[in-house]
Amino acid sequence: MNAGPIVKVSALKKRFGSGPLVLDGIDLEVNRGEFVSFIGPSGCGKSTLLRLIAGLTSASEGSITVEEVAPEKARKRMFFVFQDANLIPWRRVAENVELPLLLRGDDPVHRRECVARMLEVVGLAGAAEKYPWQLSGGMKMRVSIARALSVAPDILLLDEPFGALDEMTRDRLNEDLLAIRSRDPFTGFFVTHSVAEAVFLSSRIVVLGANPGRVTAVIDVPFAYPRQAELRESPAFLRLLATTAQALRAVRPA
Amino acid sequence: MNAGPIVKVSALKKRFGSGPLVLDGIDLEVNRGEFVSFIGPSGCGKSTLLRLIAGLTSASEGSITVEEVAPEKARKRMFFVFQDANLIPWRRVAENVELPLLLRGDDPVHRRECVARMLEVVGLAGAAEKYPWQLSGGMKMRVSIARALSVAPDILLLDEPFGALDEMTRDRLNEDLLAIRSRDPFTGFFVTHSVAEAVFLSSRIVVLGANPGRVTAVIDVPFAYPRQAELRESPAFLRLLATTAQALRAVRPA
Amino acid sequence: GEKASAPSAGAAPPLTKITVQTDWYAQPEHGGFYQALVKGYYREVGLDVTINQGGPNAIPRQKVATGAVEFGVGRTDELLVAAGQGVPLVALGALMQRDPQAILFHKESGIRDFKDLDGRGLMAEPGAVWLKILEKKMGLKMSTLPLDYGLSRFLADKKFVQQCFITNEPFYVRQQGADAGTLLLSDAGIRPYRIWYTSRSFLTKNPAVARAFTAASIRGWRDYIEGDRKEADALIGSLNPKMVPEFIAYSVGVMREFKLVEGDPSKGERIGQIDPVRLANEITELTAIGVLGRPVKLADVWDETFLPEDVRAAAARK
Amino acid sequence: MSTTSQSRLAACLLPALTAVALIVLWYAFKAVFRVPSFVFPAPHEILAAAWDERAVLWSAALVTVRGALLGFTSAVTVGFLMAMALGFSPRIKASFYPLILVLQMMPVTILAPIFVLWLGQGLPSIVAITFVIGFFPVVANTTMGFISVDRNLRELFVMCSATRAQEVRYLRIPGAMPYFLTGMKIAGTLAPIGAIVGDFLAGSAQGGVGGIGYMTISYFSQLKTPALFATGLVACVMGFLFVGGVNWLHWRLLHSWHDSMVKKE
Amino acid sequence: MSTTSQSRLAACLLPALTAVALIVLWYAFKAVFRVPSFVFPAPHEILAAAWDERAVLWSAALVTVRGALLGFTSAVTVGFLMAMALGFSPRIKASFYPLILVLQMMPVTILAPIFVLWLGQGLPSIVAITFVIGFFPVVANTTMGFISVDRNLRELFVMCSATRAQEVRYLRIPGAMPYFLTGMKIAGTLAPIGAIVGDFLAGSAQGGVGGIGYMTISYFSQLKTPALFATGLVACVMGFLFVGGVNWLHWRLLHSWHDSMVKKE
Ligand SMILES: Nc1ncnc2c1ncn2[C@@H]1O[C@H](COP(=O)(O)OP(=O)(O)OP(=O)(O)O)[C@@H](O)[C@H]1O
Ligand SMILES: Nc1ncnc2c1ncn2[C@@H]1O[C@H](COP(=O)(O)OP(=O)(O)OP(=O)(O)O)[C@@H](O)[C@H]1O
Ligand SMILES: [Mg+2]
Ligand SMILES: [Mg+2]
Repeated sequence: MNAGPIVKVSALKKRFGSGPLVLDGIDLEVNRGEFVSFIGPSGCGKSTLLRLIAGLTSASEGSITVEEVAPEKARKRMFFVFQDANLIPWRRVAENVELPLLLRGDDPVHRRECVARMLEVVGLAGAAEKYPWQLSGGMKMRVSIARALSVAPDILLLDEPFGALDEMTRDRLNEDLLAIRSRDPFTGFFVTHSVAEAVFLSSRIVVLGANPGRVTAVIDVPFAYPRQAELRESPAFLRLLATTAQALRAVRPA
Repeated sequence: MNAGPIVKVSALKKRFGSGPLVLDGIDLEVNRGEFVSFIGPSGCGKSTLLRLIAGLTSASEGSITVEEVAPEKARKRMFFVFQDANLIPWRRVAENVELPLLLRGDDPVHRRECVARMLEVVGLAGAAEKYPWQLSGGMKMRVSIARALSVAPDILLLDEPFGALDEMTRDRLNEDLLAIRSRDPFTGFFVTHSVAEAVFLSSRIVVLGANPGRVTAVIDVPFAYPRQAELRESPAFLRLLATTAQALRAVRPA
Repeated sequence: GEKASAPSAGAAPPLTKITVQTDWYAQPEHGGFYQALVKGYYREVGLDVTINQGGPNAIPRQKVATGAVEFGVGRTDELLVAAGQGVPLVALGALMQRDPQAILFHKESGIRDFKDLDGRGLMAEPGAVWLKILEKKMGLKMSTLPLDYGLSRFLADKKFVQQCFITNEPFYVRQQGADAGTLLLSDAGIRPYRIWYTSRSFLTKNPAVARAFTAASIRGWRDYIEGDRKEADALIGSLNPKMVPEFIAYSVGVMREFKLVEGDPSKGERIGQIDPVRLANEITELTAIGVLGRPVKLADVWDETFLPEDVRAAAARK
Repeated sequence: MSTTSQSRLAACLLPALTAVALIVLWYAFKAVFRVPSFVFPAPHEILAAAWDERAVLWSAALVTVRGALLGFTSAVTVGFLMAMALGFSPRIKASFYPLILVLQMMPVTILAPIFVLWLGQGLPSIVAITFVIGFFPVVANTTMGFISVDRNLRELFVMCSATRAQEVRYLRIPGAMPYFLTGMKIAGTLAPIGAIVGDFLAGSAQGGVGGIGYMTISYFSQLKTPALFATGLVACVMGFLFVGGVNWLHWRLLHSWHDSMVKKE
Repeated sequence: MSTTSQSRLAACLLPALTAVALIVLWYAFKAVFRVPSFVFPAPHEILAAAWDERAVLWSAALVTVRGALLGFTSAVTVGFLMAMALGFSPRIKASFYPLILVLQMMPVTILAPIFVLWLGQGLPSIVAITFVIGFFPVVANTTMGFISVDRNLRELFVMCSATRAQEVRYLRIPGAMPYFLTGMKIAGTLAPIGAIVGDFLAGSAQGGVGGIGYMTISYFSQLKTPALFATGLVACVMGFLFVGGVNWLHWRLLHSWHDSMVKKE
């Protein structure tokens, strides 16, 4: 692997069909091991940006490279936690988590272990045999998170993964995410509406403005990893929280 | 109308099929004009409780009455904001919002006005002609909220309506909701994972524990309506916030 | 198709295996072939014959022409039409001098003669040559309904007219009490032979087989009409359960009464015979009404050398 | 932009290429196995026969297309209404579905004489036969569409206190469209066949010229195999018109929202 | 509990009630319009005929059920594989869909003689005809199922770098099941009809007893109308067995997740 940025976005513009610009002139370089959060008003293009990085949609102008190739070519190293849980209705919870491992050909023993471990992490060990329609909203999202984590990708794109969770579960999963990351390092791209979550998790926060989506502020988060739960109470953390909230409030809503 | 509780839940138990108890011994009396929030860990049965009140599922034991009749009979006075946006894929945004008005036979002029006003409230006036698949996650939820508000029901059940929204939009919609409520009073049942939101909006907060779901604490919120944005900075508010967060943290996660 | 073959006897000289495709399910109208089979006439001439029952889609002409079977059963007009389409089939002998095809009607309908059919509806096989002759030569205007092989519409409608075999349908409708009349097509001068035939190429390569089959078939037919039919009828009945004894008796009775198989001896007709003059007339007639795609010569469809001497002589004597 | 026009080109070119390949194979097959034309004619012979018989085929096609169109329309309409009734209540479904199955599974050859007796020979009977052949695919598909409606949307309608009729009109019917259109496509391919069979069982001909079904038997008995195949050609053209119409409707109704049509970007 | 057993009772009782009502209507109709039995027999006459002819009908049914079963199996298998190929790539679809339509829209009456010539009279031809009649509903439905797969799930598979084959196996096939089963149900009702028509057009009255198609002609030409209707009865019984099998499969495959089966609580 080389030392250049793992993801490079330059002069990116995106519109759907002949609609208005959704993203306008995004420039971004992200290095290996970074954890970048995107915050911004609803509809400003956060999901679209993540989907562009994943190669699920193509740029109208400008370029994106992942590991210096087109995103489509680097997809094996990426995984995505979609904004809606995106579970397969005819597969049970465990089977849903297992799917990406099955598709990439992991052996059954490893799959079973991995699935069990990840369901444990998200607190759904007891729901392994349920079908998606039998789950609560938050449980669905947790299955989706377990699925992504079981893949242990180089680049993980998370689109509001914790939005449907209560604060306690959310905080715990935040910490678990960082713990997993310290064992199995990945570069993270993270969309959230919780400023506190963004500050706690990220090495960098990108604030997006709406209509069209563009970068209005980039905030570096200096706290060293591994971060502990106590960080949340530290004055430096609270200060940065305020700064970030300020930057977000400066954005005109969509 | 009489002076008794508008919703009365007593000794309610719920299980799905032959599964374990999801809700166990819920007792609750809610008077006209109250705004009750439910908070609790993911999967503890909040959505199920709301669905029971709406008569979308039936109790296994115990009873629920709405206006002293079975919930199914009182449905004309209720509306529901579902946890997932639940938009109709073949109807445009405006048509989705219009649907309940159309179904209850409102005249077209009134429908059009009402839809336009509500789309304005949720900040989607520009997206009226889009189809659901063209919306961002937060936009979908806002359409769903606009749809519920346009009905102006006596009883409004909201299942995490603002979870997918950024803090600014969320705060604004919180305030809009209270403003609408002061003009068009309704009894509110509200599920949220944001303690701050619960305290800001509610007259009472019910904390649910998990496995099985049961009431672990009930917190009265003494602030008078109408409430303004400034309330959020008041010491009394922050104190209650801490108390509530405390009560929530006391609950064992699901 | 259904293989109706005689039980094999002891160690005889090797038999030549051939197959005959009939144009309908087993019935007395094919009786001579079954008679020859059960009586061992084919075996005597060195043939191991299989009779394929027909049905609505038996397509004997196509099967013979493509070599799927060796011999087919049909009518001369069919053969001429095939020749007109460039399909080389050759008639070998006639199983019936008179065609049993007829018009079936209720006596109440006031039909007495063919010209009374003018302006009526008639259920018949689409594209049938006799239909064209009635239309073009006799100038009858009829609306035709495709044949459905059934009789319930006839029975339900006193004005209904349909094609029939004189040996066949009248039995059932009279059984139901209908006062049905028939007009035999041959009385209108429509006189195809019912024949067996083979392809030109088979004939060139296996003249002896064709000759043997023809002789044994004629023997079978003669025997079926004049001799003991019991075994053959039993075979027919077992192949086609519809063929109960009363019905077979009726059918054979009519065949005898109208001399369908042997024809009129006073005109020199006899079992098996095909008269070149009559066949030539048929060619002329079919050419005139335009059903032959290209000109057909007598020699294309007929080779008298395959008929046994005595039968040929009878025709010449006339 | 360029990819769209490319794919549009492909959509036209590929079937043409397959057709060419098929025709080459056809000739090769005929040559290698020496299949005579009275069994399986070559494409040019079929076209020549179609041209020779154009007057007859044209009037036959007109007769048949009328039956097919009426039969198709009634199959789709009645099938749709029937499915609506079946989807309306499980009781109606329990009461009538077996009956519909019986009607569907009765061989047409048995029903035809009854139709002819009641409706008389000709168009009404042909339409009835076409109807019987085409309506079950519509019923089966539309019913499946009706009962497959998203359970969350059903709850939305419950919350709206929608009447049964409203639920059917605003939820079940539009939701069942993808299924309904598939059933309609099947009915569309069956309609010409139905009309041909109907013509065969209940049609009538004047002066030797009837509908396509009549001509099919007529050419068959005259061993005019190329002309026989030309009737098949006519049947196909008719069928393609029907399916084309259904495809157009599919596009009209679904392109703005359904997964089968919406391009992902 | 009580509602389930109630609804189960209704599911049995209602069709029975409809059947009784129908039979009453049937007799009334016959009495009022004086419809003779050789056109439209009364139910008891049909049953009596079925009993009288039970030996013949039974062996005929055995012949036909073989053709129907083989034709049905091949229609479902080939139809499914074909739909898979069509869903696999838009190019394959553009190339071959028109061809499939042509095969479907060719009247069986034209195809039957070709089958008879190639495959001979009897079972192979009957199976081929049954196949031709039944396979398009499977293809049309399954193809629609394949292309209707949720676009979000498609993206999930893209993110998993799933191969085309994996996408087909783990996403498209299970996702298309509701459509496939509907197609299968239609094919199931068509299979006995196909085998009967096949028997009619290409059958061979094996060993003195043909299939149901042969018996149909035989009874029809003998004016044994009650027995004719008894063949219809046999056809229906056969069809119900097929549809019952498909319904069982439907339940097996979909009851745990699909909206058409999952009871809301
Ligand atoms: N497939 C699409 N076709 C057309 N417009 C689209 C499509 N997907 C998204 N959009 C539009 O692009 C804009 C950005 O959407 P996006 O989903 O990226 O927002 P977001 O920042 O993720 O919002 P949220 O926080 O609500 O999820 C929105 O205006 C949306 O309407
Ligand atoms: N239809 C169903 N069938 C079986 N179990 C169900 C069904 N719906 C919900 N459950 C179970 O009931 C429990 C409560 O679910 P519910 O949706 O009420 O949770 P919730 O409190 O709303 O959670 P969240 O905050 O994650 O939305 C969960 O364990 C869930 O698995
Ligand atoms: Mg988003
Ligand atoms: Mg919930």
